[in-house]
Amino acid sequence: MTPNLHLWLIPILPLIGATINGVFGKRFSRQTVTGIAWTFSGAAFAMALWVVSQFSSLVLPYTEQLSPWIQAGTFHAEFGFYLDQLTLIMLLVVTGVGFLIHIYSVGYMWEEGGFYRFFSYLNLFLFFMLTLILASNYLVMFIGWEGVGLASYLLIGFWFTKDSAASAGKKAFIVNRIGDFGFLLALFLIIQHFGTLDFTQVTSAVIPYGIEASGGFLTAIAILLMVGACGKSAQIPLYIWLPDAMEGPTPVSALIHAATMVTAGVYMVSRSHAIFERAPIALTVVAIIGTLTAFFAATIGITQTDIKKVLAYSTVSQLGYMFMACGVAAFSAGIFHLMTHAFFKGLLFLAAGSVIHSVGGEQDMRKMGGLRKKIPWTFWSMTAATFAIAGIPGLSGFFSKDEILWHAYQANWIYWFIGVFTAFLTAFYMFRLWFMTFFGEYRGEAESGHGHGHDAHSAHGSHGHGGIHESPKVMLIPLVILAFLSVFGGYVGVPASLGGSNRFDAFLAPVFHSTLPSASAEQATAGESAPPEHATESAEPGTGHSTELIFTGISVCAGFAGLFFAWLLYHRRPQLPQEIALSLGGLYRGVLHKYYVDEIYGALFVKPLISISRGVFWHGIDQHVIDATLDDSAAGAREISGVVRRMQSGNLRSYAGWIAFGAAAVVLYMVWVGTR
Amino acid sequence: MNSATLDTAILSLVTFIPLAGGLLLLLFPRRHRDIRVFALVVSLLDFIVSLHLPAHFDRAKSGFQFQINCAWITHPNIHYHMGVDGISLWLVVLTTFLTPLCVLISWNSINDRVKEFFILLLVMETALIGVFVALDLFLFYFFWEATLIPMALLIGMFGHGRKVYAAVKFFLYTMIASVFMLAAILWLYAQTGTFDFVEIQQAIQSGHVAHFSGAALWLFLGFFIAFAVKVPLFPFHTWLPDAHVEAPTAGSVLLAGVLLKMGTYGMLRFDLGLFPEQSRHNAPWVMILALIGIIYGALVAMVQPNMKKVIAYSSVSHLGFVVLGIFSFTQLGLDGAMFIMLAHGVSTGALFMLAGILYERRHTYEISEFGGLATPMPIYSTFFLFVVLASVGLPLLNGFVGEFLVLSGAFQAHMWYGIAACTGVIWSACYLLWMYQRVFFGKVTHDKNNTLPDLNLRERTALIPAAVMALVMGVAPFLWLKSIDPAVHASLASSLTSVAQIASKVVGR
Amino acid sequence: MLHLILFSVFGLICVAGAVNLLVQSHPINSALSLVVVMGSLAVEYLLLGAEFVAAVQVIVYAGAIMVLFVFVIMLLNAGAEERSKGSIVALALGVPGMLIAAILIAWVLVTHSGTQPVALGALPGHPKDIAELLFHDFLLPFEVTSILVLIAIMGSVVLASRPEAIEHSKKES
Amino acid sequence: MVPLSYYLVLSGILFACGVAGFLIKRNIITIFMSIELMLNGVNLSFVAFAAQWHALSGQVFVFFVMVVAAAEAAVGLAIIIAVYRTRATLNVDKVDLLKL
Amino acid sequence: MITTTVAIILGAPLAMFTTPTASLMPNIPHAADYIRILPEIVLSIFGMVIMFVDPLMDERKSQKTLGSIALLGAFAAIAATLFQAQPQYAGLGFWNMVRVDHFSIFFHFLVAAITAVVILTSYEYMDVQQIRAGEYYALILFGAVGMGLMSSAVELVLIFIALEISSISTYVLAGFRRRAAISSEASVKYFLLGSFATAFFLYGVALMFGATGSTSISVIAEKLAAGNHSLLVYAGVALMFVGLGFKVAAAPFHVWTPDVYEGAPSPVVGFMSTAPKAAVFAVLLRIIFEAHVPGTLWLIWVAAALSMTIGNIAALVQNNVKRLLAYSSIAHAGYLLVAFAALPANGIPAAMFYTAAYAAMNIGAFAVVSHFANAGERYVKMEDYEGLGRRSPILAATLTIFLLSLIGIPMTGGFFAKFYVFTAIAQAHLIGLLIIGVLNSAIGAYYYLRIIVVMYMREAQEEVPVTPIPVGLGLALALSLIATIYLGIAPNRVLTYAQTSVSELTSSSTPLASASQAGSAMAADGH
Repeated sequence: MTPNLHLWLIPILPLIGATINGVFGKRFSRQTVTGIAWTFSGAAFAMALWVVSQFSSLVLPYTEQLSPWIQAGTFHAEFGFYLDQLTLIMLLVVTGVGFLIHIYSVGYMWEEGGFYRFFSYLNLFLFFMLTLILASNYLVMFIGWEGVGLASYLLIGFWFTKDSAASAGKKAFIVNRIGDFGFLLALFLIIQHFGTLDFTQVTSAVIPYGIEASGGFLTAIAILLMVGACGKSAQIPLYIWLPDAMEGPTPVSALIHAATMVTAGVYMVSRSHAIFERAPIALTVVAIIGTLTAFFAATIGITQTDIKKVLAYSTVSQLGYMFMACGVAAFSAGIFHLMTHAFFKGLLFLAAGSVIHSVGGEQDMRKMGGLRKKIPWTFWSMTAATFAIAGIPGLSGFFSKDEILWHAYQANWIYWFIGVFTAFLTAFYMFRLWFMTFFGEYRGEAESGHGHGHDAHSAHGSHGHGGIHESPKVMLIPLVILAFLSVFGGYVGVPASLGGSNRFDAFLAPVFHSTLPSASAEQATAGESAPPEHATESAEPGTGHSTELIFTGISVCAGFAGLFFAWLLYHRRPQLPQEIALSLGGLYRGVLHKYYVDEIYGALFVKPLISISRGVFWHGIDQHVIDATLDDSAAGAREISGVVRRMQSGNLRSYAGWIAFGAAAVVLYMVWVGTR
Repeated sequence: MNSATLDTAILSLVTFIPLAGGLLLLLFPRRHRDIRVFALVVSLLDFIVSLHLPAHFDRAKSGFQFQINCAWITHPNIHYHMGVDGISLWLVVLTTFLTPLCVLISWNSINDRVKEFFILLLVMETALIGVFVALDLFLFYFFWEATLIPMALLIGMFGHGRKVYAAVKFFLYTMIASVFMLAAILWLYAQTGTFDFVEIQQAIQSGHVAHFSGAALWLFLGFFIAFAVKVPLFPFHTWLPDAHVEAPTAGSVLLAGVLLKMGTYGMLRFDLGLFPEQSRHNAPWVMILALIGIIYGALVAMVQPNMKKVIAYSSVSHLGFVVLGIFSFTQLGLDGAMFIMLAHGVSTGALFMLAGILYERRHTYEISEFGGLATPMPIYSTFFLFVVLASVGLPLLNGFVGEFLVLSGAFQAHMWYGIAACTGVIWSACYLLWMYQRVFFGKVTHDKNNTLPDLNLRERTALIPAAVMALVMGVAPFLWLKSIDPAVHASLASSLTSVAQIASKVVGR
Repeated sequence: MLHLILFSVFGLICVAGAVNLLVQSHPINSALSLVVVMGSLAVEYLLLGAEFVAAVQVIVYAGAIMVLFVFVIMLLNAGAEERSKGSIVALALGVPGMLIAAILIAWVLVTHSGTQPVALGALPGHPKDIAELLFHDFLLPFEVTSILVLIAIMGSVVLASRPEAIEHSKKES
Repeated sequence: MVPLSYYLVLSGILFACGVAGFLIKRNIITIFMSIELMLNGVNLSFVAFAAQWHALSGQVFVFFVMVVAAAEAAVGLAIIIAVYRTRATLNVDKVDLLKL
Repeated sequence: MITTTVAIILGAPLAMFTTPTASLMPNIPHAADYIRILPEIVLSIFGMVIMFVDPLMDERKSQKTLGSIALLGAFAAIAATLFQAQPQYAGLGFWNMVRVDHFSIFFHFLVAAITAVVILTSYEYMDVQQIRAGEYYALILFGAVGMGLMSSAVELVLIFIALEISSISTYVLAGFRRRAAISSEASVKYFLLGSFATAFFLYGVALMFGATGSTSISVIAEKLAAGNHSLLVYAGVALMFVGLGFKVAAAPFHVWTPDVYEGAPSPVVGFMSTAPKAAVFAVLLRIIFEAHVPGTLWLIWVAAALSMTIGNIAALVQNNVKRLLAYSSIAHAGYLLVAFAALPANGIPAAMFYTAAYAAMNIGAFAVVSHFANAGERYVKMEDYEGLGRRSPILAATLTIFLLSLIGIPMTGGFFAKFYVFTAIAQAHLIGLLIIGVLNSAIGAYYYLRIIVVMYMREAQEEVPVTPIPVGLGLALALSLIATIYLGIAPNRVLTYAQTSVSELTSSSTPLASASQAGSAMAADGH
């Protein structure tokens, strides 16, 4: 007998918080606002923990239908919540990291105007994010899906007086909408074929279908879902919004654009793994997109000088890893990386925020340096995170990334190769950041850390107790906790090859156990598509482990290589980068300008669209065709009227003429009728 | 009185209370305050009375309810036949719901010829309700035409800018279109000897109408053109922006909120109800027009320099969704279409109210005149954002449900139409958010805007109901769908059967 | 035979008078030619036997009415009508129309009137018979004509009497 | 024996002449006279038809027509005088203040 | 000669009492016969009373008194009509000259009512325009006599005389503003063209007489029913149609209308655009539906289409309100003729209802115009109406309602009128005419709307004085307003009443049968 979990409370609590803060926050003191925000986000976290505590007595998957939502004809969707291992992990990550970031933000945003607004938005985000992951059907998931988009729109545009921020928010929302377009179409297809959107029902409905080697409606669904995921998780070609999203306050970047929201795509894809497994083509697409994104984002990350931009691109590329994992049907690996990434990338952002905070809003790494001494706590936590993401053995990032690469190799070595190279790049730009920020001499204007980055707002507070200073406790505690997690978080999933038992994988197994009938599983392995993992596990362990170890080694080397080059270029010979840049010339500039993707999009879609709408549709068709026709016909009527009036010449005899003529006509007609 | 008599009388009450109020206003002295208060009271009263309908509406039954059917004119055989089913029920309530808000919103914005204004408003309400409850084709046409004059006068007398042009354009455009419907109605009467919708429907379905097969297409078109102009469907839409831009706020609210729905309601009730076969035959090009409306409207809305025009063109786009849903002939599509009608009524009505509030303060709708308003008027901007999101179609708000249903319906009917229409999701986000950004975000560019007062109590009381309604409709749409669904199902089914019967007759011949 | 001769002689006079009315440019001549027409018509009536009608024709028409005309012409001393821009419509539409209609009707009358030849004085209209009709069957029209005449008198009194001032300008055109 | 149709045709000719006069004459009085001409034509056909049907009523009608003609003459000439007062002309082509 | 002079001298008394002249005659008319022309008698009495009183009073003061007398007369006529309506008086009178039936009652009532309203309208107009009231009112009343007779006469010659009475009175009335050149011009144009058309009508009558040997409609009906379709009949019908078409201003015989309406005094226009038209339409109804004259369908079809189109199109750019209303009246004549193309069962009531509704709204409109036109009819242009909505809200609102009714907006008589007409034509399956009709009604909306727009949506450039609404006009407006609204909300009674006359006109009921015998007797007693 499973206890009633009242899952619905988990999202609702933050919503309540959001509402209270949103409506009355203006009148509250900052303390009260903080209290409310913490209480409700914490309560959600507590609920999550309680759910975990109930885990032993749970029969998963556990669903609860709250109330009906849409009922039309045979179609109906309820407000339903769904809990399984996957959900549980996401739940913990979201509520946990979310709560931490709530704590952190208090410190970070303390001096800001619209304090209450911020926390109301943050709570709102939690509500939607939790709805997303707790949803029991695609439609409720879509609520969260759109909702987090809204939240990020609001938070990115938090400093709405800055046009860049406002535009960034809008851009994020609209790009996401493009993704949602795909998502919706996928939903329509699902409805059309299965008549329902409920996860369990869809899955069970999918079961009978075999693998669509040559594509089919499942493939279509899968690809469309992927389009949605691309939007939300910033994959090629829709990643463009994420870097701009850094306009938002740093905690927001940490929570939404690193730890949680952007991973929704991964979550959604693995949630629909049953469909993807049957659509090899779609899987390939996912894998390719993931790989390419990982690589390109990394390359761009190298050249960025804005600390947050670097992290943003690294996020994109890490997400790329996750999709690579999904693409090779290693969903649990993807989720694993998702989790660890949540830890260390969240930490990176928070730390970066702390740095920015400490230097009074400066974000350009070239104006930093030598902060190691000044802000030790930040430095050490940052270090931990950097090593984690760089895949230095023993830290969380290492395990997850390694597992992904291993699965990637099993699918196709090219994925693996690019993956490893990307790992190298990752390590390189991360250490570059690390070195540029914390080592060498301080390059910012002395003692006055009041730059003009958009976090300048926070500067107003910080120069009260001027100079470069460590951030307050309330900001450091989350750092420490997250540092701990990013160091040790990986040990839940130590792969068998390293003597672990990959408990994480085992834990998720019930979710991701292949839904394919074994026969088609054979085809799957036979086909160039990714094999469902239990097949690979079963492949004779001995050799499997040895080879896996080799590859592990290679990736580790890549990590250290990155460290080395970064040290070489940015610590030992700081002038070298410019020279390289010059020698590379065009290529460098291309990378620096993010391959001009935004410009290309602008030239290809945005500008033409607007000019066509204005020139052709509005002025052209609306005004010069339709309205013109109307007005002309009106004028024509007046013309005719003028002509008809000529009949009234005013001359009596002409009137008589008309009458006589008419009489003649009448007589003629009547006589004709008579003679017939 | 006991509920039975009330049930028969209720529709007449709901319909004519506003008219009675208007006539009483005639006798009022020209003291503005009293007039306003009285108008508010009347409209509220009507709203409360109208709540009787959903309260006592039997959702199990699909037919017409609260019917009243008595001979009005013996020859030609015209009946005073009213009744509502799940389709018209909510449109009536929508009307009565919006009117008090209109009264509130025009409280201060109308200071000249106040009496005339509110009389026209109330008369307007009566006519609108009448359109939705009339089951006698004559009665329907009666109210249909009756809506023209009050609206034209509201625009022409209380509008601004090229108000005369707008009013005359609106009047003639819709008038010319609707005479075709008159011709069709008269033809039907000549053949069947009755104006009663139900009887004519039965006559057509049982094939008792002489020369029907030959004339059906023309009849369909006759009705369709009238409705298409009202909706307005793509090539006929140009009157809408002009009318909206020049109209006073209340006018725009009723125009967008209810008047346009007359067209879609007509399509649903009469085109589908009477000429299912023709409707199905012509569905493809109608849907294409609807598609053009959706995308075209959105794109044009995107580049408008004028708030109200943006909203107006967005209406073109949204109504396109409705038509698409109706002519998808799927349960989902029709449900969705109905739901969009209601949702659009609420959210676009609210949008126009908000625009009007801004106009009261700055006397312009030019977007370029604004910018950074979020700083001086946070509450206002919050409301605005909320409504914008509602009409963008954010889940949990009213816009989403209908859009989703319509799209999936259209998708099932014709996949590519569905896909094309689905892009509308993107466009709506584009133009609305862009407008929102240009108006509210950034720094305050005009000094005038620095001192703009935020919403006062009256304006909030006008806006909150709309906002709440938007939320409730988004969270609990089943409350509406429960009664819409059977009605739509019935109409679909009947149309199917009649198509089948006609087909069988054709085969029989 | 005699009948035919008389008919054609006076008929010709009649038509001649009518045509003369058209061609004469001075109204007085037209008036006189109209008198001629009326006189010869009276003869035609006689030929048909309607002697009472003929008498009244001569007395009332040629006598009273035409005198009135001549009187007015003299009063306004109307001269020969001057050439002035005519009306295209009248000549382009009216006259042809008139001709067509006339020819048609003439054709109808000749071919389809279903009439037979009549003898001289075919239908003698003695005053007594006429009076009986007039004061019995046609009593009401007869009485009503009095009203007609009454308003005629009244109207002419009103219109002919000289008003105080005359506004020549016509506001609006 | 003369065919009645001759009389009828004569009346028709008179009527036509009247119409023609109305169309081509310019002097209002003359135009009025041509109206009288038309009436005369009608009278002739009345009498003729009376002979045709042996119905004296036809002759009675002529009296009525004459009364009407007299009345019209009285009124018409009065009107003409009034016009002459205001316009000082009898040329219809000049009487065209009212137009369009 | 004797008879004529007797008529001229003793005519008036003769008209009212059974005169000695008549009593000498064998079988004198019964009292019932006089009751069958009671309204006419009453009207003429009052007319003559006015004539007697007028000289006795001072020119300046007399107007009100005379007006009241005339008004009294009009109401007395209404009363007489109602008295006449008792069943026992239904039937033929004066040896098949008049026929009292629902049809005639309807039109008598209409004419009398119109007369009353017009008199009310003219009340202060007399002062403003300095018009001699005595003749004016007398002429209106006598004109009403003619119109009444037209609707009850069933004998072409009587119809002709009645027509002449109404026409001549209106000729004179049109020229009543003798100081205005346009007034006399209107008068002369109306007179000459009118007599021209009348001559055509008369010739038509002659031909009908020649074809059937009788001028009694019932007899003609019988002859035609008996299959006598000689070409004479067609020619006669054609010529009669010309005459009547002219009187109702149907294209292409409408040319006179705008000029005359513009020149004539506004109340008179209100009068002559409604009452004589109604009467002539009554005549047309009798001729077309009672006499069953052949071959008129397409004639009317074309005439209706032309009238509607020309009227509406030409009105679009009119800038003179009176002229505009003239064109609109042409268009409305067109709508009315549409009903004549329909089947009798639907067409007759539709036409009757239309005449009533049109009378109500049009006379109301002209009442407003006449008041607003002010001395010398100075303010009749569009721009004079600018801002009327502010300067005189009541006047503007009333005019608006009349205009809406003319457009055909629901809740006004005009809407139902048009609607019935179109229904009738649809039931006759003349879809083409139906389409033309509805399109026209849409186009026509424009120019009425223009007036409304000018009144409410434009501000006045130069202040046009608006004198307060006097009692008479107020009453007139109230009456026509009530009528318009009543016909718009509860048209049923009027319509059902109109329908009762269908059977009378079409079927040969008992009085008709007797009439036919009498008619044949009359035809016989020539020798």
